[in-house]
Amino acid sequence: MAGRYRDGVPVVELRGAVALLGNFPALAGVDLTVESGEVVLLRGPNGAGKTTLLRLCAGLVRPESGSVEVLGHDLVRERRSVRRRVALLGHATGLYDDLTVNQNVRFWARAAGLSAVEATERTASALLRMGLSERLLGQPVHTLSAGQRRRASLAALVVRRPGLWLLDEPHAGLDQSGRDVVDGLVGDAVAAGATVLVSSHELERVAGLGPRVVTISGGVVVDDTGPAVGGGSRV
Amino acid sequence: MTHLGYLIAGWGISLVVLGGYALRLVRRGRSLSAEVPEDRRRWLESPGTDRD
Amino acid sequence: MSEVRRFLGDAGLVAARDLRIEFRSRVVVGQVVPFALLVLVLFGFALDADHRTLRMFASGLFWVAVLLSALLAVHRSAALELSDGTLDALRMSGLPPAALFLGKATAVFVQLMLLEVVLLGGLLVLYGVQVVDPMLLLVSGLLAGVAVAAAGTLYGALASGLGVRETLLPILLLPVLAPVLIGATRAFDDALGSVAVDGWAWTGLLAVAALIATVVGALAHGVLIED
Amino acid sequence: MTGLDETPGTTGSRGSRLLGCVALASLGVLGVLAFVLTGPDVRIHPTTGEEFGQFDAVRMLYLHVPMAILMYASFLLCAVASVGVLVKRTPWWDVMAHSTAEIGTVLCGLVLVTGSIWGRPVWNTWWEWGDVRLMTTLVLFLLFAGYLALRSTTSDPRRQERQAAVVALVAVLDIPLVNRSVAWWENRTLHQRSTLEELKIEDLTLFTLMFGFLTFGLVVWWLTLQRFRVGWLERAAIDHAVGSAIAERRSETSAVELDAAIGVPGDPAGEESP
Repeated sequence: MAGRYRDGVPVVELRGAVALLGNFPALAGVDLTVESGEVVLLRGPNGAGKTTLLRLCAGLVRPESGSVEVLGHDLVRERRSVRRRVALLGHATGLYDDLTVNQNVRFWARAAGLSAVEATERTASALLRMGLSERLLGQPVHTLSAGQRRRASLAALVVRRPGLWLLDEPHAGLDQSGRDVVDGLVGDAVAAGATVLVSSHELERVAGLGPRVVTISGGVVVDDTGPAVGGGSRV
Repeated sequence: MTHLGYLIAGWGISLVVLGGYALRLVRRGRSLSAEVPEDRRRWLESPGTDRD
Repeated sequence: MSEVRRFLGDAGLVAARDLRIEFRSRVVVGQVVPFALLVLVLFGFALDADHRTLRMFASGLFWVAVLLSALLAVHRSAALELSDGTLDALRMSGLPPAALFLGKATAVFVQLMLLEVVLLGGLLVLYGVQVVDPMLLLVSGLLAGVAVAAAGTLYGALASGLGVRETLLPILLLPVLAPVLIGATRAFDDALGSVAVDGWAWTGLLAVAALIATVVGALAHGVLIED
Repeated sequence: MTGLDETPGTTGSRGSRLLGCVALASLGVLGVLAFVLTGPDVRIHPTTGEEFGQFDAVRMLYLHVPMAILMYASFLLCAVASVGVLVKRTPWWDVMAHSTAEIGTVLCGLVLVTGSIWGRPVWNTWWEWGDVRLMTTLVLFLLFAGYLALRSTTSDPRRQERQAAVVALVAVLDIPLVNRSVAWWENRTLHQRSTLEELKIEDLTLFTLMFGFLTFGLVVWWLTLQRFRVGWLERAAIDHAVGSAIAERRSETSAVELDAAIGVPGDPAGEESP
């Protein structure tokens, strides 16, 4: 079962969070609260700070100031322990070009601490769920298309059954069937009690995933349609 | 005075290099001080304070 | 006890991955080992190749060739993590950094051993050396290999963690390996009978260097790959 | 000139200027001691009776030996500060580590130069591979040249505080290994006993050496103080720039909030790239 977080305590709580990209203040004071089981759509132009926000929640970026709490971990004090329970899909695939799809996903499963048997079993089911044909599994990743690579990297995250999903523009470069797979993945995650943050600079692509839309611009949250109780998206 | 040439070279190079380095430091200090008027005093802070 | 077994398992997992990548891509076997042999040949040209001088300098030339080749192997190992966001994925995976270090260092070590064996063949054939003390040769070759692999992986991690240009790797790594170069050369001088010196004492120094490099590398790895 | 302790616009302070003057004065006195008051090193050979020794070259030691000792002191300070960086994440230690490393490397270069110049007449070679101290100093110079190369790869020191600390600690850890390997290694070439023991130490030579150490101690202290302040100002300048960038980014956004609030779709004031 996915890490169903204790009710009441929000999965993500940012208060005045500031984070830098080099010397540039990508996040200039973000306030955001996400409850367990929610699907939050992050909207905003390029350079608004969406990617940095996701990386901040994943514990990969050092908060300059403000408070950052994810899954009960205070990321200002210690950033490594939360990572194991979080899945971050970035623009890069996180796959080794020279290894096959199977070898890659299986490595990430074992790296997440699964036993050999568990890893094999979950790798197979994850790759099936991502709609990758049998023929591709034995091929080295560098022979795959961008869309196939995206599905393989998603599979490498599915095997970890994380409590929090952070998807950075997951639909970019995917065909319609690819997009259906991603939407299905979000559905599975919510069904398993996980929390999902999805970012995209085109709202219509993610609109169907969930009611709550948070708009980010200039490194701060400029609009938030509020938790599920709020109305439809306000575009 | 034997080896005078070597002595002048040795002492000369050392003093010139140290002098040049000191000059560079003072000049860099001066240009940086201009950029940061109000924080300047904090360089004498005791080592323990945690400013992070 | 299971904690240690788990840790070694993680290290083995990373080592197996790096070696599998090498097996499939053949970068070290196909490019670095030929480079090492080429260095031996270039030394031959440079020292106008009469057997007596080559035999006298054989161990020094051998280890300079190993060090230069190690730079390429370490750079390749570090570049793996810069390729496509895999460093972030490794940080997210929860693998203990020390296990990550031991795994990558082991993979580099295995490649260096292969390199040393091939280069030794080059010495025997091209330079016509005779091995007087094979055990000393083996032990010092192994220990020096551990020291080079460990120190190399440490600085490789630093380069990939900061994403700095790889031209920084030689200036950081080679001065630290000066004692290893001296020790290994001296040990091989004794093993090849070219200089009357106590090779086993030098092997002791190599062991100390290998131990320090491995311990410091493992402890520092977490710091090095975090930016 | 306000009565303030710091003159605005420079890293100078009353304390540092006093220190600077004292250092310069003692340098002058050292010069007189080293070149005028002390005599050359001339010894009579017990059997052949002819003169031998370093003659006036010995005057170089009043410069070379103090700088060598202070070089090691600087690198040791750098190691301590690097441990401080790894243990406590305060910027003070990082600025101290960087400052002492830079000054240590300058001193190291000068020790190599003066050592080589001094070696030319005494050992009639510019470089004596057999001398343990010279060789150790050379490798030490290369180690910290690497450290400074790493430091110069980025303008923002905060991004690589801990990595640089690891490099400094590995360099310092490597010194005993280098020293031992060079010492064992050079027993194949001629062995050079430490020049200090050879020297016939009468009181004035010893006094000049000690005074030299004191003088260069003051010089290095002044340099470290200035370099620390420059390092601190660099960080303060970056913090200042980041602070104003954050403020500017926030003010720029409030204009956007109005647009978002009244439902104006599309991108705010143009695309910013990070």
